[in-house]
Amino acid sequence: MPRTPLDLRLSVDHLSILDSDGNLDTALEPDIAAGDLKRMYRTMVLGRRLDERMVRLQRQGRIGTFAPIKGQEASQIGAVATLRREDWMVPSFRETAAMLWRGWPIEQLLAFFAGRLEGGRPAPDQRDLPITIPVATQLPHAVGLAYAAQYRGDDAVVMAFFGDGATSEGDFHEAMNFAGVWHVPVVLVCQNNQWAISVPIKKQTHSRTLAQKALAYGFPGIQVDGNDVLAVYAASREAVLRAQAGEGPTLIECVTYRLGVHTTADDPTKYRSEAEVREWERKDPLTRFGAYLEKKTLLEPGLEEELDAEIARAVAVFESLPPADPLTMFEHAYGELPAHLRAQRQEVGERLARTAPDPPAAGEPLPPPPMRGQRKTSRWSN
Amino acid sequence: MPRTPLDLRLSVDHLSILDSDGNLDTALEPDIAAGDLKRMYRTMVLGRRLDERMVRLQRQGRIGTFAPIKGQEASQIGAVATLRREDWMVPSFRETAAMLWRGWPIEQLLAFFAGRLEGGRPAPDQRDLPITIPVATQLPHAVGLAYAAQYRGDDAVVMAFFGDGATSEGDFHEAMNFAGVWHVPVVLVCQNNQWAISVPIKKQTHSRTLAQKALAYGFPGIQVDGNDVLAVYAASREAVLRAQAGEGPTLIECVTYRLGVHTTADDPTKYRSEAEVREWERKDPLTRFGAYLEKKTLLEPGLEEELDAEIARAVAVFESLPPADPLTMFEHAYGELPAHLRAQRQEVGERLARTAPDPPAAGEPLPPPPMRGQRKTSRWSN
Amino acid sequence: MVKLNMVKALNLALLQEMERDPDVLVLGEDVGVDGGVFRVTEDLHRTFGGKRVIDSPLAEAAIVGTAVGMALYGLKPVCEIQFSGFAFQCFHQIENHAARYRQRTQGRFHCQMVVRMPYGGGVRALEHHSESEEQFYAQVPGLKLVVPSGPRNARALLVSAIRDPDPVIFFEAKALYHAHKEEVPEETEALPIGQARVAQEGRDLTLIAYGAMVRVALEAAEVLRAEDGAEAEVIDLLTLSPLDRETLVGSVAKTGRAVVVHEAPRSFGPGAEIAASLMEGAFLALEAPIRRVAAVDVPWVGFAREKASVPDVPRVVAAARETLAF
Amino acid sequence: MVKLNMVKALNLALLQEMERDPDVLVLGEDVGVDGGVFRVTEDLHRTFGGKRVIDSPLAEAAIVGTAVGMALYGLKPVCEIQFSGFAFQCFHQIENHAARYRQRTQGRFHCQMVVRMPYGGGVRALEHHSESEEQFYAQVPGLKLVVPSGPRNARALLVSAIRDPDPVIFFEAKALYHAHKEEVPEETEALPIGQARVAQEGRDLTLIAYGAMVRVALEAAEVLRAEDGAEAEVIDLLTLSPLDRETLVGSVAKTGRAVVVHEAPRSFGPGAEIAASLMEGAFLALEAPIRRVAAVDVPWVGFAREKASVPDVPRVVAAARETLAF
Ligand SMILES: Cc1ncc(C[n+]2csc(CCOP(=O)(O)OP(=O)(O)O)c2C)c(N)n1
Ligand SMILES: Cc1ncc(C[n+]2csc(CCOP(=O)(O)OP(=O)(O)O)c2C)c(N)n1
Ligand SMILES: [Mg+2]
Ligand SMILES: [Mg+2]
Repeated sequence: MPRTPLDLRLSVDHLSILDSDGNLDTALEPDIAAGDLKRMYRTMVLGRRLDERMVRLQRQGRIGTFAPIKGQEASQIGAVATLRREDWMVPSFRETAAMLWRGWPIEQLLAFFAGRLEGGRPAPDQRDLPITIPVATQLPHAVGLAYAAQYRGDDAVVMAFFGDGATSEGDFHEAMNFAGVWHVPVVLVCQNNQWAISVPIKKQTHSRTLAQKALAYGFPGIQVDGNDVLAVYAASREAVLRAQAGEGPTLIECVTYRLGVHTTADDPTKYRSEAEVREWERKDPLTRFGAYLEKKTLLEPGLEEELDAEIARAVAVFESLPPADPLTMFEHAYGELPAHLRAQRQEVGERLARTAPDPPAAGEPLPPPPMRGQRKTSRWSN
Repeated sequence: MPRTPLDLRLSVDHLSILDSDGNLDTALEPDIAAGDLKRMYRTMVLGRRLDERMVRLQRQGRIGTFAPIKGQEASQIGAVATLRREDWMVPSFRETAAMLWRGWPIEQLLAFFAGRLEGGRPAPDQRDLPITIPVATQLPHAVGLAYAAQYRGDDAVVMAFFGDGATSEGDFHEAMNFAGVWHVPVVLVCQNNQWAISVPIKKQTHSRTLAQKALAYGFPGIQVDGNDVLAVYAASREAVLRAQAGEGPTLIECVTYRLGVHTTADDPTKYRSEAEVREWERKDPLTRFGAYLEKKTLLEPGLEEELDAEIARAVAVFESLPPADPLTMFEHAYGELPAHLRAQRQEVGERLARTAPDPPAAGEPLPPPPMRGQRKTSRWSN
Repeated sequence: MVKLNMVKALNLALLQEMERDPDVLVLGEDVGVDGGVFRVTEDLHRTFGGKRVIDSPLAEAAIVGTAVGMALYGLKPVCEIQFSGFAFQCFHQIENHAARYRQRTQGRFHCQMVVRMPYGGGVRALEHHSESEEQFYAQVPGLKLVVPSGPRNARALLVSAIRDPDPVIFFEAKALYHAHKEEVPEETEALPIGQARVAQEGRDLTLIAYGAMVRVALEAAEVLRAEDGAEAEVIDLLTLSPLDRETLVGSVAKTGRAVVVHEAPRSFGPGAEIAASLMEGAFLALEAPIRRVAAVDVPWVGFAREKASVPDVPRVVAAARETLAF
Repeated sequence: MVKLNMVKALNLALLQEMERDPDVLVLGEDVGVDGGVFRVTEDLHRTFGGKRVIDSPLAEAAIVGTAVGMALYGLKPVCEIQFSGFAFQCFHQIENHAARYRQRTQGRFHCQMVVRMPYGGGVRALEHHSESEEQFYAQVPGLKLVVPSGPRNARALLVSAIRDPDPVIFFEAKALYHAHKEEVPEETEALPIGQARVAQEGRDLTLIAYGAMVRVALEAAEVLRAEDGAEAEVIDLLTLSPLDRETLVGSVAKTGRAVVVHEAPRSFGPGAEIAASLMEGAFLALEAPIRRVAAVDVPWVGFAREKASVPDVPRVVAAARETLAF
């Protein structure tokens, strides 16, 4: 065979069920119970409203920098909605909606972004990892969790989130490769929101899709309309079922868009056009899903107000948290505090007793940070 | 488009020109001048003979551990033979034949494996990087060199070598991705010799070929019979010409086999069968290329003896090297020696003057190393 | 002279070096169109174009690894790692290669390159955005590690780093970026790498600091003068590696007492080397043990608790008083 | 009791811990069928199968990164990094995650895992195969760093490391693997992590070492006794972090003099912390500056020149004599 194309069956599908013009492919429409549909929509809206509230809290100095999710609600909720409680969720740093779905209390997320360690503690029975900040580094953890589940004979599936930029990191590659070789029950959900801070996907990789990267590891990749919660759900469900059935990993590329700032320290007007943003605003996942629910008469009146009240209650809880006790910073450094840390804790304790006034309570406004940030962008000024 | 296969043209060719039964695809036969064919064969044989000589030197304690190339001569020479002197060659640690082709003196390679820094110094006009030991870490350097060539408007192409195991490392992925995005003149030659020490390719990745990994980065990958020097040459030539023409990177997977030990500290009988080795011995690249040259009456009589004499001369030069002067270890730590190293050099100098007998000359036998190694394996016992 | 903050001063250094030498180029995440998340590379992309000011994919090892390749070719890349907390991703490229090519090739190749990274706390940032990892670089033979303490020396040291034939790790304290402005000459100026600065003379005790802690040390010195009548000499290291032991030992030989201040965790941190070197160089002059004021030895305390960990003026003053009273 | 070299002793620890606890598993490059390039995991694959003794792909970050995931699930992975010189590839996983999950999740998750790696010279090996990188781990809060000095304590410490609820970096001196055999009890035995061992008592000076340097220190002590009539106390650290300052200070409070010996480069190395801690803890007892005998501060000297860099008995003796004569 001198020069022969190898028969490797290298192909990638694109999945779209409910498009931005409201067209629905009924043959592919996933069968989701009404209650679940309502809860999905509710969590998407909650995510969006919380985002907005958090921007204000950040502007007021009550929390630090965070990464808004606006535009990506469908990619997150369509995916996590296919998980059971005993499955694992491994977020990156932009999964507020997914985390809300998985039961993270709002006040805890706020505490996290207020620089409090308490914010990172999952509930005792919760199979979620906390927010991971170094891009792509959580992906090997997801694969390790999936290996452990398989090793123990547990039925659990692991779902991990990451961005388009994350696919450039070595850790993405190594995790994908281990997932393929070990054939573990992991679903890798890439939210391709077109940008990694200021770097557009075209500068991130020369491959035409991110889904096709799975082919390098010998397992399936699929591209879905990430603003179509039904498509994301359908693809995720298929992947979760494959994983449960011992058929190994799947990469899902959700094609979506970050409508807001990268983080509250970012100014997107520096690197992208208003026109592009407007274009994507027309594909808003909330509008589309809302219309779908409307047809099914599943829209709850007064939902937004209800969610705002829920947020307000959580903010109140957050603001009434007692001030962070510096001495607790030693608590979980090790299983048992070693001698040198006992000495340091004592030293800090004595110092605080001598000098420090009480640190401000969590919700109290703090002085503006000396680093760049808080640029007002048109998209957040309303 | 509900669920549509994307038209991504994801395919990989396999190239074979001269098979192990001597069948030649004359349509694809590359046009190589007789003198070049002879030099290619000569270097392949030199590589094989030197390998054998080095094993004996290692057994005698005259050099340390090294990685033999037996079986991979075609993959190396077919590839580097397409380079010009102004092109760059970036080896890993198993490219003795390629390095000989590129002009590295034998005695210098011996010095390298005798733990002497002098062994790593390329000639002033030589565009070769030295041996790189940490797997895959040289690949970003190759991409950076290629970027620099492009930046300067130089015509140079960069060719980098690595193994199948290397494709699992994050650095491989990151280098491939940068190569794709930057569209640089680099040719990435993977010698898939089926094993990474004791780990077979099946445990290394779940993808069916290594060539298809290029598809994740949006540039071509091709699989060639790596024991067929004509196929390796043809694929490399095409890739080099593409690179020169500004058409970007290529990944070449040479399917070959390591017939010997991983390094002289390895015992392959622990992890692979004699039968597998015998199987591949029948595909020996030297036999195949020798037969091809014989038909062209290009085989030089007495070649082996001549090469053995060349090796013997080099070994003699190596053995007569003056002992390594410890004080020179400070020489190239920095462009200019900082104060603390001047102090350390002085201290070492005084100490040596007081106490040390001359260290043994490079070629003098050294005591056997305390680490495992030097296991006799059947393949090396003859 | 223009009055610039540290961000603008660094930007000026890059601009002028790039104008001067076409081999100097910049690469990293968001350094191009966006001008860097801290704006240190602002406008360079517009001035020099995308081939010289490269918005790289999100991969630190390849940023440094390709820069190594560029440097081997003869270019002089300046990499930006977005936060020092993400530099462990490229640590193998720094330690295995940038630091070693010169020796490995016995001078045939070398890596004239700079790796800039913002480090340190005080900016209410999340995990991996507030840590101080200078020790990891200080201890790698073959590297130089520079830590400026203000706009003017930051600019002059970055110029030197770019011109230095060896790989230089350039730590920029985030807390200093916008902290204050200084007069900076328009003409390029350079400061020697490897030389500490006596920021303030004194004879009773030596305070040793670098980066954002220099200001803390100077303020502590002020308190000591005002409240204790003690004259502290303040040394601003500027370069951590190679360490200017001569200046340090000279000062402590005179004062007999020293306090080292840094934001990195205390144990096995830079203060240890400074203390050990001072003991070796000025043992007979020492009137008290050298104290270290540093962050606590826990992974990350969260910015809500950061103040209790990172050295501040009262802690330095307290340590100085104990040292004076010893 | 059986007489075992360090390789076999470590192998025994792994075997027995795996028999005892089904959550313990082993992963790394060539640890399975091949039994590890140094044979430390020999036969485990045969005994426990490929699911528990995993021949991983060639990727250090994923070895440690997936082990972190396994540990979060409740397994107790023991990773092997083939040589410490290749551990920078996974350093971000160690520093960013293994060391931090406990604190990040406030105790909800933690990483009970071990990362074993051979380190150090004396084996005529190539670049990245002979270096001593212990300082990089010693300084990371959240980690423990153990360095055994012989077969019996290696086995007992590996047992403790596997049972320890925190991530333990386990440095194995290659030079010790086959250096000597020791009686090792067949019954499992454990040694406390964080506790140094007084290898030999003495009152004139303290020699402080760990790993392969303990033997060098003991031999130096012997020379000092025989030739100088000086009694050296030899401390074998066993654990570098957390450092057993109490034992160190106790010894130097008695002897007043100390020499620290290590294979890592001198500047910013472990000896600095030891010296600084001793100054803090035993200042008034010190009769001479604490000396450090360490490798020279250059990237890699090549094994043909290694002997001139790595500490040996004559160098330790010389440093001890200077210290005694101070
Ligand atoms: C290892 C690492 N490098 C750099 C950063 C800084 N950083 C934070 S988010 C980000 C971009 C991430 O892009 P993408 O993966 O597409 O996710 P998105 O922000 O779009 O959700 C960068 C560079 C980081 N957090 N981690
Ligand atoms: C980063 C790194 N990890 C581990 C090693 C140890 N090691 C040396 S060669 C090798 C296997 C390499 O396999 P492959 O890439 O297939 O090349 P081959 O040896 O087959 O030529 C390993 C694990 C290394 N040199 N570098
Ligand atoms: Mg993105
Ligand atoms: Mg191989």
